[in-house]
Amino acid sequence: MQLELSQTDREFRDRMRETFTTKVPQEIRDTVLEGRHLTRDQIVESQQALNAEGLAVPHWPVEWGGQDWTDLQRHLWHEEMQRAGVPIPLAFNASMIGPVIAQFGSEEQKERFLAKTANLDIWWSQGFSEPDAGSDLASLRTTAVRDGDDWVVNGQKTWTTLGQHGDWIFTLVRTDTEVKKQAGISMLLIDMTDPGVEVRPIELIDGGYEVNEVWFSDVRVPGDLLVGEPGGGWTIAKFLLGNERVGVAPVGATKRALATLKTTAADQLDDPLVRARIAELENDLLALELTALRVVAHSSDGEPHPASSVLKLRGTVLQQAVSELALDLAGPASLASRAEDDSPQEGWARRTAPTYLNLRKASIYGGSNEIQRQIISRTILGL
Amino acid sequence: MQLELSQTDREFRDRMRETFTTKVPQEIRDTVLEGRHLTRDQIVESQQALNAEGLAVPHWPVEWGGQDWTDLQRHLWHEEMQRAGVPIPLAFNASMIGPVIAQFGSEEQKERFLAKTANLDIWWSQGFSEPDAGSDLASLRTTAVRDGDDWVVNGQKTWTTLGQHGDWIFTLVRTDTEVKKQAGISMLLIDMTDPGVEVRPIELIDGGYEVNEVWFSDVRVPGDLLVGEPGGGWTIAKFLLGNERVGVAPVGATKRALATLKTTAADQLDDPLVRARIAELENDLLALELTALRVVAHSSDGEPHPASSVLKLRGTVLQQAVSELALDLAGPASLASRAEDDSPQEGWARRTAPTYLNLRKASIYGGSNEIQRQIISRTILGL
Amino acid sequence: MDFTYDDEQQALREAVRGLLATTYADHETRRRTVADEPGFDRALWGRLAEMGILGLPFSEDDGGVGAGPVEIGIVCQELGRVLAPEPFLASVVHAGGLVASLGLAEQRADLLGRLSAGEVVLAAADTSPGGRWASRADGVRASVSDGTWTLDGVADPVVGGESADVLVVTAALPDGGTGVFVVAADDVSRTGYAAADLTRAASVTFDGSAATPLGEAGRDAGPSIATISDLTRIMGANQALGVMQSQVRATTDYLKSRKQFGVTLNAFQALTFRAADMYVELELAHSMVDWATMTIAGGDRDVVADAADRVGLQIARSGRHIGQEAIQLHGGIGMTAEYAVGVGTAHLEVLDQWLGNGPHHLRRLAERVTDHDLVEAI
Amino acid sequence: MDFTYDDEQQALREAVRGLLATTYADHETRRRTVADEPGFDRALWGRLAEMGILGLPFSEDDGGVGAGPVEIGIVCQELGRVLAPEPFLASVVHAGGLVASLGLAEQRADLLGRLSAGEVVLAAADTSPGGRWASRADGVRASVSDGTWTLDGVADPVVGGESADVLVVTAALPDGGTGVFVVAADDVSRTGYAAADLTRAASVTFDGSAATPLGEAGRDAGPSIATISDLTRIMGANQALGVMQSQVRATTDYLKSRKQFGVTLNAFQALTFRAADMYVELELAHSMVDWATMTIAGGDRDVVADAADRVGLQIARSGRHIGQEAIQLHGGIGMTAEYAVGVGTAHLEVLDQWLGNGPHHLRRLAERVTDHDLVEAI
Repeated sequence: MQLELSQTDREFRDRMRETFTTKVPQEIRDTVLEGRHLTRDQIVESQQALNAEGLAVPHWPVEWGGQDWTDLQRHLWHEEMQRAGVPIPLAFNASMIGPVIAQFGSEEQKERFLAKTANLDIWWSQGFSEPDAGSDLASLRTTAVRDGDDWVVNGQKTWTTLGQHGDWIFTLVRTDTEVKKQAGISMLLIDMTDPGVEVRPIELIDGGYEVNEVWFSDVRVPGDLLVGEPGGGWTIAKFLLGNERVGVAPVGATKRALATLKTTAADQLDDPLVRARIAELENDLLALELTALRVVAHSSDGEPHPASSVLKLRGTVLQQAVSELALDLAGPASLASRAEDDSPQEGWARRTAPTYLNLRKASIYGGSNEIQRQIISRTILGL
Repeated sequence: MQLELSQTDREFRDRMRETFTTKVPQEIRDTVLEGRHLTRDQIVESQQALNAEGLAVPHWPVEWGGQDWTDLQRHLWHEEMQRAGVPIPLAFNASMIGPVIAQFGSEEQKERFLAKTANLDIWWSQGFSEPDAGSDLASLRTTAVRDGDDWVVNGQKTWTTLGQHGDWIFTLVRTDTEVKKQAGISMLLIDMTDPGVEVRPIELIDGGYEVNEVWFSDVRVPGDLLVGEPGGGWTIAKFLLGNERVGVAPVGATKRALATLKTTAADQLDDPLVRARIAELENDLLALELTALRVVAHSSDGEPHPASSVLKLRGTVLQQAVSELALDLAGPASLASRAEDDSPQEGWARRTAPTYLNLRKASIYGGSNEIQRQIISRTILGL
Repeated sequence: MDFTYDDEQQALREAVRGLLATTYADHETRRRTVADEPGFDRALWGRLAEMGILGLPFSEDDGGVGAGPVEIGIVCQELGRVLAPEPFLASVVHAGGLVASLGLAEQRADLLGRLSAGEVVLAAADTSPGGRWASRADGVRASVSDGTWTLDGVADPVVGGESADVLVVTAALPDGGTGVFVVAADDVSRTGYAAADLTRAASVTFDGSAATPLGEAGRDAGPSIATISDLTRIMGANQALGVMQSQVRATTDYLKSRKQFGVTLNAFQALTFRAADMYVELELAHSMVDWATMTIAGGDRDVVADAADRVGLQIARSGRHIGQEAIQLHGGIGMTAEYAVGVGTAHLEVLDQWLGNGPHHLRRLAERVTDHDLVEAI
Repeated sequence: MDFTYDDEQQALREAVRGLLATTYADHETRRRTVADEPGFDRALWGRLAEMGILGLPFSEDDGGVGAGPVEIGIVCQELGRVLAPEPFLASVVHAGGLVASLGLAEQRADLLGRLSAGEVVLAAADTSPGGRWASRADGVRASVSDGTWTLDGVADPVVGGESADVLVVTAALPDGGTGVFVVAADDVSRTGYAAADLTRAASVTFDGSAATPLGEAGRDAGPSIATISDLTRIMGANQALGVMQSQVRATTDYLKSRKQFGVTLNAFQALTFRAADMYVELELAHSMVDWATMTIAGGDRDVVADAADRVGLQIARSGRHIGQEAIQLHGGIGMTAEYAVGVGTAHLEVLDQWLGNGPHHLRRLAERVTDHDLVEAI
């Protein structure tokens, strides 16, 4: 056991820190650090800047742009991005469909999609959730029926994050209704400009439009856009959902948000109760970060560590707790949520209520905290 | 809606306050207020003093020593006892077997037992729980087999509170193994001096002996000591467990304990974090007390109000939280738990760790907090 | 001691509930209403005036109905249940309360009469940008010249201020202390905005704005301002209680009807137990709200101030618990603006941050913890 | 950066675990051991000495083994797992740590040599009745006359003090500051007692007791005392981690085996989710304990002091959560002295109240909250 980073890792971290703060535009990073919304263009610009440095998709196979890093290095890369306010490369591209195509895709699919996916030339959306399925993904109803070489897709997806920006969508569809429900699912790649694809943004309680409903009406998809084998979609979905080990919990960003609060709400730090609340959160975040490091240090070869669920569960709770503290520190100024920038209320204070509301999603999306508890009690504790 | 007590109720409360502080010996009340252990004799002396004033079993039928009070008056009686440090009349007598005999017993049983039960001339124990039953009371295994006019009892009970003091024990026994498990249960009254009854005290983690195992080996019980009908035991048990509405949560005692801490640990009240913790608990206790009053005010004619579960659930949580605060205020002095009275550490501080540990039982005994949540979600919310 | 409504109070509740149901039975109507100017339903406001609701707290001499705090609390609870955006709390309870407490007879008759009749909407401007629940004004200064008063400075947030006709403004007096002034909305510049729950507020700038002292000119009104804030806090807690009741009901209904993995969600014990915990918080909050509301009738300022802190802390705790769990147990649908539950969570936060949040009330209670032995409920 | 044990550390853990299992595999043995004098197993203590465990922290020159903090932490974790009452923490880590830090070479060689060999048991007397984790002594005063030192006053609780042969005592120096003295147990009067977890402590009265200054006479040892307390806090956290690991395992096993209503308890989702939350707390505590232990090697006093507060707060929170839930999920059996789980809960509290409880560490961290921007883990 030893606390210090090796010389190599220290240099690695310094290089990350340097690159992130010099290659990604300050304005984009300020937007992230201040908790404002990024435009599509900013997200693309940032990812392309990273990709130019080889830092957009380091966990991909080397031949498709990946770096042969250790898990610790990936962790440092991820943490340093958050510290510097660099937008994390679009998860749908970098963490989801990219690795899936690299693992399950045909050579043709790899050639066609991977480079553009890394560079965010294609913006991918995720078409998994459905209105009546919720956490029960396997009960999905969107169908793809074989017609010649093509598949004809009908159905509805929902909670498609940033789907309004999407060029392509990777979907789970039911290609066989005769077999056990998991076995009848396949993954299709669908061009969102195809006739019959319709996207409707859903307004969330913070006033933002982050998720969408996506309808498919007789959408005709060429057969070569099915990933892997027909009926292999469930395996891919499990691969994809289990693929997270590094960066499960947004520790760096939450630490940064808490530290920033100490500056923005400095006038309230005379209050011992405020100080105690911050101290408690700092400690909880430290414990979480150290746990992330332990997971990284223990992980072996691509197998997801079950403690990932611990990171997700506690990480979202702390992210939410910091947003509650921010709201309480803002007080009445937080009412000016939707005031324009000429408001006499400070920007950080105005953003606290929408941020608080928005982050309620953190414990719901991507495997709710109930699902995480289920995983811990079953997989780890054997209950 | 109106906050003030009526003139009648105010006078009632004053009378209670006066009686409790003049008729029950100061030494007994100090023992309670300081959280020390009462002897059997003290408990008997106190209850007999109350009974002499007609205040031991006010909720019984008037002909057996009860008072025709409103629920509010019973609430005030109960709260004032706790404030004054008067031991609550022994629950097994006053709240359990007394009302059961009055409701289900034969005239002969009433004549034989009720007056002595009210006056604690007979100390009753409760024989319900069994080692393998836990919260699943209906699966009890102690059997009573008919032999002539008698019942012959074999089996084991556990968690029999203060059973080491008991003269008689009211037990649930299986008198019929052929029927549905609830339907085969009867209630028997058993003289604990009968041959074949054996009591073994169980040491708890605070070092005290509050609960016991009780064995029955071929104990011969006369047939006239069965309460109600054979097979009627489950109905009686439900009556008994649902009989609580007033005094479910020990609000008064917890309030008293918290207020006392402000004096005993006065030197730590400069700390804003300590003050905040006390303020939070005081508020929670106020909300609980007001809820108890609402339950009292709404209750109609003997029907248990489902919100009793709210009182039990939150009442135990707060009781435990106050004990945690006390322990934290005691600090290193709390290590002297089992030191003698000549210890240089203050008595209140020495008692904090045993009290903390002992009160863990509050959320387990008498319907665990999990059972209370079950009752709320099913009975009140219909889930 | 009695925690039940009498027949008249029951009837009032049914009447208000019925009226609000005609407009807000469906959350979509609320959504459309807040999206348009003025952010509430003027027709409904008029019907509330006709029913006497807008004059409920004011004496008959002042053009009101002279009802008690319990009745006002009932109205607030019903407004909360449907997340009604009508500015009853801001206009009638808060601004109207200041007028009733401080105004001269003719001021009361004029302003409260017209307010009760639904002819004017008032708003209280008592918070400076960055300010935190102070009864001492520091964002707006009053000046007097030849007996004419003018105001300068900024108040923000002014809840309901975007569409108010008349502002009731707290301002620092030239010789110290805080005065309260009546200012016509035409004499200020204001920028309206929506809060997170889509109710409206405004930033109001006074630039030599003509002002009429409420009551005796130049006299410090600090204590009265504080008491009206406390009353508003308690009524805001009533409104929050209504929100929480709806959230618990909606969550319970959802658990009974929503299917996952082939069964309804109430088959999952972990979820039903959490619903039970929500119910516990709701009942505790309910008790505290009823109690705080009843303390008002006693007329003791200190008692009411204490009750406001206590109910404020309780509502902050229960509101966060219920508001967060309501969304969590609903899952994704709870996050959407189309669904009332998540908007209710926003409304709970807006009420707290406007009227006094948990840490604020806790701090005040902590300061007083050695002033008493036991906290006496009755 | 590495959170794993090397082979030697693994071997140490297995060896200690194996040895302890011979004595405390069954809780009943622990129960009998603490009921008798001296409250621990002298034979086991001797075997620990033979294995070199009692000399683990001390340099070879001082008769020890010269192992690092990770090794000491491993021993503490294993002791915690079986609730071993042997005074390793009090005698070796705390009292021995003071001697190692402050003693002259001959004092170290003598006391630590005999301690390592299992020939003497030490105890640190550093707390006055009612005192709270202060590195400045106020209960015992040192006087010097003709170069001879004597002590007067009371120390309580002195953990392990009932059966110690030699006391290491902090005392107020005549000219200010705090000195540390070695006192033979024969020269004091003491009253032993059991703490809530049935480990032993004592109240010790000094009445002109002959005392030998540890290290240079009359010099203020405050900073060293504080650092040794911090080290002991961190090792106490290791011991608590061992307790928590056992509690989580026992609870999980119980849920799998105990039947109620015809099924094993793990059929109840509300219970399994609570077990999951216990596991989360355990993992977080584990991370913090490993980290705090590793900070010691750096040798920076301030870093170690910070780590002690951080791990102290974490252990206080996780320990209460796990200790309380372990009893609750066991039900009645968890309340009994016959069963290890409830006794573990007592042990967790004794460790915290002895070495620094949650509010204490939180207060210290809160004071420092503006001294840094981010908390850096590495």
